[in-house]
Amino acid sequence: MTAVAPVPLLTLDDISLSFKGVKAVTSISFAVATGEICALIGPNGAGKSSLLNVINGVYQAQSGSITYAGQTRHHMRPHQAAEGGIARTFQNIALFKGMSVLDNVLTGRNLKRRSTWIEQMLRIGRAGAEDDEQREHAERVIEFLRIHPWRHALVGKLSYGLQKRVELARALAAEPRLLLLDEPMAGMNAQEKLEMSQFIRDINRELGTTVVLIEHDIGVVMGLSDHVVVLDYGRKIGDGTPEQVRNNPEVIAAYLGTRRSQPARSQ
Amino acid sequence: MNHRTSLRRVALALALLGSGLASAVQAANEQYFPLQSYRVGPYAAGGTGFFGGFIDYMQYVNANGGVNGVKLTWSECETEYVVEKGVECYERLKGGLNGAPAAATNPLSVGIAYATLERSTADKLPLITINHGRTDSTDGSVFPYVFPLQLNPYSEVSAIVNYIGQRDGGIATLKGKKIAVLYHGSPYGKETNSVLETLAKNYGFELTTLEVPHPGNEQQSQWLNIRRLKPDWVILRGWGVMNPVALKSAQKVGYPVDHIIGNIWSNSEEDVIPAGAAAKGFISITTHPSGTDFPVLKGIQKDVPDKGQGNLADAKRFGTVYYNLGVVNGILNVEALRIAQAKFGEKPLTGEQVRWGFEHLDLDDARLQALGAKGLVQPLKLSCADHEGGGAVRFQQWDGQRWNLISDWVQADRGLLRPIIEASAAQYAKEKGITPRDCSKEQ
Amino acid sequence: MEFFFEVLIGGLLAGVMYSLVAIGFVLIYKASGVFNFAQGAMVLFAALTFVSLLERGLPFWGAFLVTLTSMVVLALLIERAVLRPLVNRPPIILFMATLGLSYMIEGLAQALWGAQVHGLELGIPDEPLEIHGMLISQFDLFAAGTAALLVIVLSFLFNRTRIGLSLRAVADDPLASLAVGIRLPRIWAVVWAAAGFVGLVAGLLWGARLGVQFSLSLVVLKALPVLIIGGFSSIGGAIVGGLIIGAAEKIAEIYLGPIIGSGIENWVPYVLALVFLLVRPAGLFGERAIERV
Amino acid sequence: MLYQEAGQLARRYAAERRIFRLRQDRIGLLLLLVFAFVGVPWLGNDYWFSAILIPFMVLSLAGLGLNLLTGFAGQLSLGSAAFMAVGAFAAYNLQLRVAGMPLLLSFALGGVIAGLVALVFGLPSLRIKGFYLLVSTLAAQFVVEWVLTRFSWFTNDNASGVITSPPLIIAGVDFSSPQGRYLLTLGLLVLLFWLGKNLVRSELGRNWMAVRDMDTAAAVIGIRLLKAKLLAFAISGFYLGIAGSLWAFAYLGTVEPHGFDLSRSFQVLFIIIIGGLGSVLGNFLGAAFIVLFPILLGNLSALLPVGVIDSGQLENLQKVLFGALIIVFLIKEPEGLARLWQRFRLRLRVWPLRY
Repeated sequence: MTAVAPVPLLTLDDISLSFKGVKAVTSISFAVATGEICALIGPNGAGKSSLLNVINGVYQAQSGSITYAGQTRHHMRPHQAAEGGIARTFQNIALFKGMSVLDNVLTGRNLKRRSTWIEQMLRIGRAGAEDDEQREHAERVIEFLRIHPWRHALVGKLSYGLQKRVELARALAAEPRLLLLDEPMAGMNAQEKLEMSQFIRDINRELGTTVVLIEHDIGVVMGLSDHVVVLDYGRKIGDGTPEQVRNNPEVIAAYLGTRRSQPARSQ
Repeated sequence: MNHRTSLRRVALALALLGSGLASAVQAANEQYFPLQSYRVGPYAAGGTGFFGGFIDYMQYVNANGGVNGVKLTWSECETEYVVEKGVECYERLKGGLNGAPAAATNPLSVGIAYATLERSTADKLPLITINHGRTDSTDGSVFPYVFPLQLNPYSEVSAIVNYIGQRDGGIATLKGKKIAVLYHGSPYGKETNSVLETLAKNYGFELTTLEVPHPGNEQQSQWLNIRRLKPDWVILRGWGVMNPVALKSAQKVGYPVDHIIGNIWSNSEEDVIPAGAAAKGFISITTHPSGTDFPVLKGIQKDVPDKGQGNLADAKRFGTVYYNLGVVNGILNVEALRIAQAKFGEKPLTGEQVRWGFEHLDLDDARLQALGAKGLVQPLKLSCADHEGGGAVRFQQWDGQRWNLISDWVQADRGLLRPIIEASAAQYAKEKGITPRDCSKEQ
Repeated sequence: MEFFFEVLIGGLLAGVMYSLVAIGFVLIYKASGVFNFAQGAMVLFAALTFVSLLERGLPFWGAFLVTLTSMVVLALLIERAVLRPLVNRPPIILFMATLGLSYMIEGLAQALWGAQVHGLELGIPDEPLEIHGMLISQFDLFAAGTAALLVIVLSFLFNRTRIGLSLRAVADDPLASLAVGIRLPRIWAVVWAAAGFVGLVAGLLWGARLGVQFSLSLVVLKALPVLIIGGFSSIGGAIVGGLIIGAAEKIAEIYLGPIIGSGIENWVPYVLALVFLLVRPAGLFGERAIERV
Repeated sequence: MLYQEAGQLARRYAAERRIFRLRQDRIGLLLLLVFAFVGVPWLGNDYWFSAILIPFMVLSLAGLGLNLLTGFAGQLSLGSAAFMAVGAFAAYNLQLRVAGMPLLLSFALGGVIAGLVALVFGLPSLRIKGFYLLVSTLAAQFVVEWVLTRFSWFTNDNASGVITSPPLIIAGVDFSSPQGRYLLTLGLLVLLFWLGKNLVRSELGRNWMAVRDMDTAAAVIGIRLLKAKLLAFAISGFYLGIAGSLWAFAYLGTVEPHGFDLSRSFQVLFIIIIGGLGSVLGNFLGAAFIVLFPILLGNLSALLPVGVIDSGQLENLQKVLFGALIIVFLIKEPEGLARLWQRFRLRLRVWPLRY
C-alpha cells in the first residue's frame, strides 16, 4: 500500500436515508482518498453515524450509490463490506461480551480462514496450522494496542477505555483497507484520548489503512485528520482540509448555533 | 469435561439408595407388588382411584390372613404418567422389597407398559395391562409375560359395535348406519381404526373417523363435522380432558348425548362430572360396574376405610369406576397368586411362577360368588394362547349423579379379531427374532 | 354456505376464548417486556382456587373475591421475588424464569387443592341458539361479551387513570419514565395483579368450558400464536389475533382436514403465525423497532 | 497441593489450545474414562444402567445439542424433542427398510436427517429473533408430532403407533444387555462431546457466540448470519437426532411419537439452564441434576416415617422446588452449575491458599 494516491478509495454519491419519513441523511456526496484520515464532524443528530452505517451496509440508503475500491453499488451488504476490507467500531461498544479479549480479536479474523468447520471440528487438514497462524496475528494486534495483560479476560468485565481498544483490535485483526471509527474517543479523559489518537495515527501510517472517523472533539479532529467533512442536519455543509473547514462560514455558523433551533435527534 | 461433581452426586445418591435397596437379605413371608402409581399430573384422577382400589384390596386381603398366610406388601413410586419415570420406577422396584419377591407390575399406562414390555419379558416379571395395552399381546405364545386382562382395545370396539347392533334390533340393522368415531390424536386413539374399518366392511355400516388433537380441549370443528354428518352413533375414544369437552361440545352443536358411547377410558365419573348437565344420558362401556353393593366392597369398607386405613384422600370416591377397577385388578392379581401357590407351594413366589398363575387364571361364577365379586368381575379364563380371557363389557349410562347399568354382558366378536391379532403378533415375533411358544405343549 | 358461516362464527367465538388468555400476556409484556409463560399456570391456579372455595361452601362472589385477592398476592410475590432481581436482564432469561414460575404455580395449585377434576357451572345456559339454521353457542356468546367488557374496562384503566398513563409511559420508554419519577415496581405489581384478574376471568370461562383441571394451563399454547399475529403489545391486536386464529383453525380442520388428515388444529395456528411473522415481523399491530448501533 | 501447576507453561499455541491445559486435568479425565469404560460396567447393576446412567448420558447429549443452538448461537428453541423424534424415527426406518444398514450408520444418518429438518425450521431465524423464534420451533414440535402420528408408514403400520428397537448389534457384537447399551451410549457420548468441544472452540463456535452476543456487529465483521444460524440449527438437530435414537433404542427400547412431546423439549431446556448456557460441561451437570434430583427427593422422603408425605404431594413439592431452582439459578447464577464448578476448581487450584 502506497501513501496518498489521487484515486479515491470510497466515494459516496447523492446518498439519502430516512426512517419512517424522517430524513436522517439528505443527498450527501463526498470522497475518501486512499490512505487518508477523514473525519466526519457535526452536531448531534447530524447523520454521521447513519452515514457510517450506510457505508458498511447496516442501513440501506433509499437513494444514491457507493463506490468502494472501484465497485459501484446502490446497497452495500454488511458481509460485502467486510469482505471488501471495511472494518469498524461502534459508538456504543458492540463487543461480544460473553467472550474473552482474545476470542473477540480472533472473530475479527474470521474472513481469513480457509479451513472448513468440519476440518476444524475433526482437527484435521489445514485447521491446526491455521489456528497457529490466526493466533499469531491476533497476538500481534493485541500487542500493538497494548491489551495483552487482559488477553484471557472476559470483555464484559473490562473498563470502558479498554473495551474501546479491544473493539479497535477486533476491527484491526481483519487487516482492513478502510477503518470506520464511530466516536473512538467518546467518554475518555485527555490522557486516553491522546493514546487513542496515537493508535489511530500509527494504524494509518504503519499499516497504510484508510480511516474514516466520527469525533466531537474538534481539537483532536483538526490535529489528526487529513480531510474533514462537516454534516449538519443530514446535509453536508463543509468538505476540505482542516484549514478550509475551519474558515468555512457555514460551519462556523452551525457550530455557534446561529441557525434555526431544532431539537436534535439523539443518535 | 470433568465428571467429578456429577460423580460426587452419584455417590451421594448411591448412599441414599442403599438404605432403600440393599437390605434384600432375610426372606420374609411376603409377596411384593411394585406400584408405578400416578397421583399428580394430568391423569391423576385415574391414578388415585385405581391405585387406591388396588391398595385397599390388598389391605383387605391382609386383614383376612393374606394369601394362604403370605402377606401382601407394596411400595409406590410416582410416575406422573411419564414414561421414563415409569421405567425408572420399574427398574428400582423390580427386585422386590426387603426380601419379598415382586409378583407383577401393573402400570395402568399404555406408554409405560410399552416401555417395560421387553424388560418384563427379560426379567421374567408379569406385566399386567388390565383393559388396555398392546392388543397383540393377547397372543401369549409370543408375549408370555404380558397380560391385557379382561379386554383388549380390539375387543372393546367390537363389543361397542355389537351393542349398537343389538340395541337397534340385531346386528343386521347395522347395514347402512352411520357411525362416527371421535378419537384422541395419539397411538392409543388410532389403534382401533383399522379394526373398525374391518367391522364396517363386515357389517356394512358407514364409518367416519375424526381425530381430536392432544390434549383435546378444543373440539368445535370435529363436532361441527359431526353435526353435518348426522351419524346415528358417535363412539368416543377419549382420554382425560377430551371426554368432558366432547360432551360439552356435543351439547353445543345439539347432538344427542345418549347416542354417544364412550370407551374404556371415557367411562369414569371424572370424565363426566366436569361436563355437568351436558353429560346426562351419556353411555359408556365398562368391564365392571361402579357402586358399593358388592360383598367384596362391603368387606373392604368394613376392614379398611372404616378402620381409618383407606387409601383414598377423598372418601366419596369409594366405589367409583376407577376405584372399582383397582379392586378388580387386585382380585385378578391375588387370584393368579393363589392359583400359582396351588402349584408351587404356599410361599412367596417368583415372577415366573406368578406368570404361570396368570396363565391358568380361571374365574367362573362360583368362584366369583365366593369372592363376593359376582357381577363386578366378568368370568375369565386365560390360557397360553389367550392372555385376555374375557372380552365382554357392560354398558352404563350417566344420570347426572351416577352410572346405571343398562345392559348385560356384551361379548366382543373374538373369533373375527383373533386372526388379526395373531398376524400382528407374528410380525412382532419376526421383527424381534422371537420363536413363539408352542401352546399345545404348555401345561 | 350456511355451514361455512357456522364454522366461521364458531371459530371466531372460540378465538375470543384464546384472546382472553392472550390479553393477560399483553398486559405484562407492555409493562415489563416479559413474555410470561406462566399465564397459563395462573389461569389454572385461579380456576382451581375458585372452584375449590366454591366446593367448600363459599358463595360465588365470596369465592371470587378471595381468589382475586390471592391472585393479587401472587402477583406481588412474583414482582418481588422474580421480576425485581431480574431487572435489566435479556428477555430470553426473563422468559425462562417464567417457565420456572409456571412450574412453581402448577405445583403449588395442585399441592393446595389436589389433582381432582372439578366441574364448574357458572349458570350460563349452553343450549345452542338457532339463527337462520345456524347453531350458535350461548355460552360462547356470553364469553365474547365478557371479553368485550374486559377490554372496555382495561382500556378505561389505561386511558383514563393515572396508573394507566404511567403504564403507557413505561411501555414507551422505561428509562425516561423512571427519570420522571414513575415507580416501576409499583407499575409492575399493578399490571401483574391486573393480569391475575384477567387470568381469573379466563380461568372461570375456560373452567366452565373444559372442567377445572390440570390441562387448563395448556391454553397458553393456544395464546402464543394469537400474540404473534396480534403483536405482543396491543390488546386490540390480541382480540383480532384471537379471531383470526380461531376462525382459521376451524376452517382448516373442516376443509383442509379431509385432504391432508384431521387433527391439524394443533399446528395450523403456529404455521399461520410463522407466515405472519415472515411477512410482518412485529405482528399486525406492533411496530418494528429500528436497531440503533 | 493437588493442583500443582508450576512449570506447566504453554510453549506453543497448540499446547495452550488443548482442551485440558493442565496435566492434572488430563490425567483426571483419563482416569475417569477408564473408570467409565471399565469400572462402571463391572460395578454397576441393571438399575444403575437402565434407570440412571443411560438416561443421564442421553439427556447430556441432548443438552449439548440444544446448548449449541441456544447457549452458543443464542437461538431459543422449544423444538428439541421434535428433532429427537425425527432422529429416532429416521434411524428406525433406515434399519427397517435398508437391508444390511449398520446400526451406527443409521444413527448417524438419523442425525443428519434430524439436522436437515432442524435446518428447515431454522430458516425463519434470519428474519425473526428472540422468543418470536419460539413460534418456529414450536411449529416444528407440533408438526413433527402430528406427521409421525398421522402417517403410519413411519411406524411401519404398527397398530399402536410405536417403534421398537432394532437389534443392537454392531460388527457382530450384541449390545442389547444393560451393560451393552450403557457402553454403546457412552462411546457415542464421548465421541460427540469431543467433537462438540472442538466445535465450540473453533471459528464456527466463536461465530456463534458473536451472533449470540451482538448480531449486528457480527454481520459487520463479515460473519454470515444466515450460515452461522442455519449451521447451528443443523448441527444442533444432528446431536438431538442421535440423542433421540439413543433415547428410543438404548434407553427405552420402545417409543411412540408422544414420547417426544413438548415436555421433553422443556426438560432439555431446563438441563441447559441449570447446567449452564454456553457451557459444554454444564450439560452433564444439568442432566445429572434432572435425572437424580427427583430420585434423591423420592429416596429422602422414603426415610421419613410413612404417611408424613404422600407420593403425590412429593411430586408437587418437587415441581415447586424445581421451578424455584430455575428462577434462583437465573437470578443468582445464570451460568449455571458449570460456573459453580469452575469456581470450586479455581479454589482447588490455589488450595490451601485462599487466593
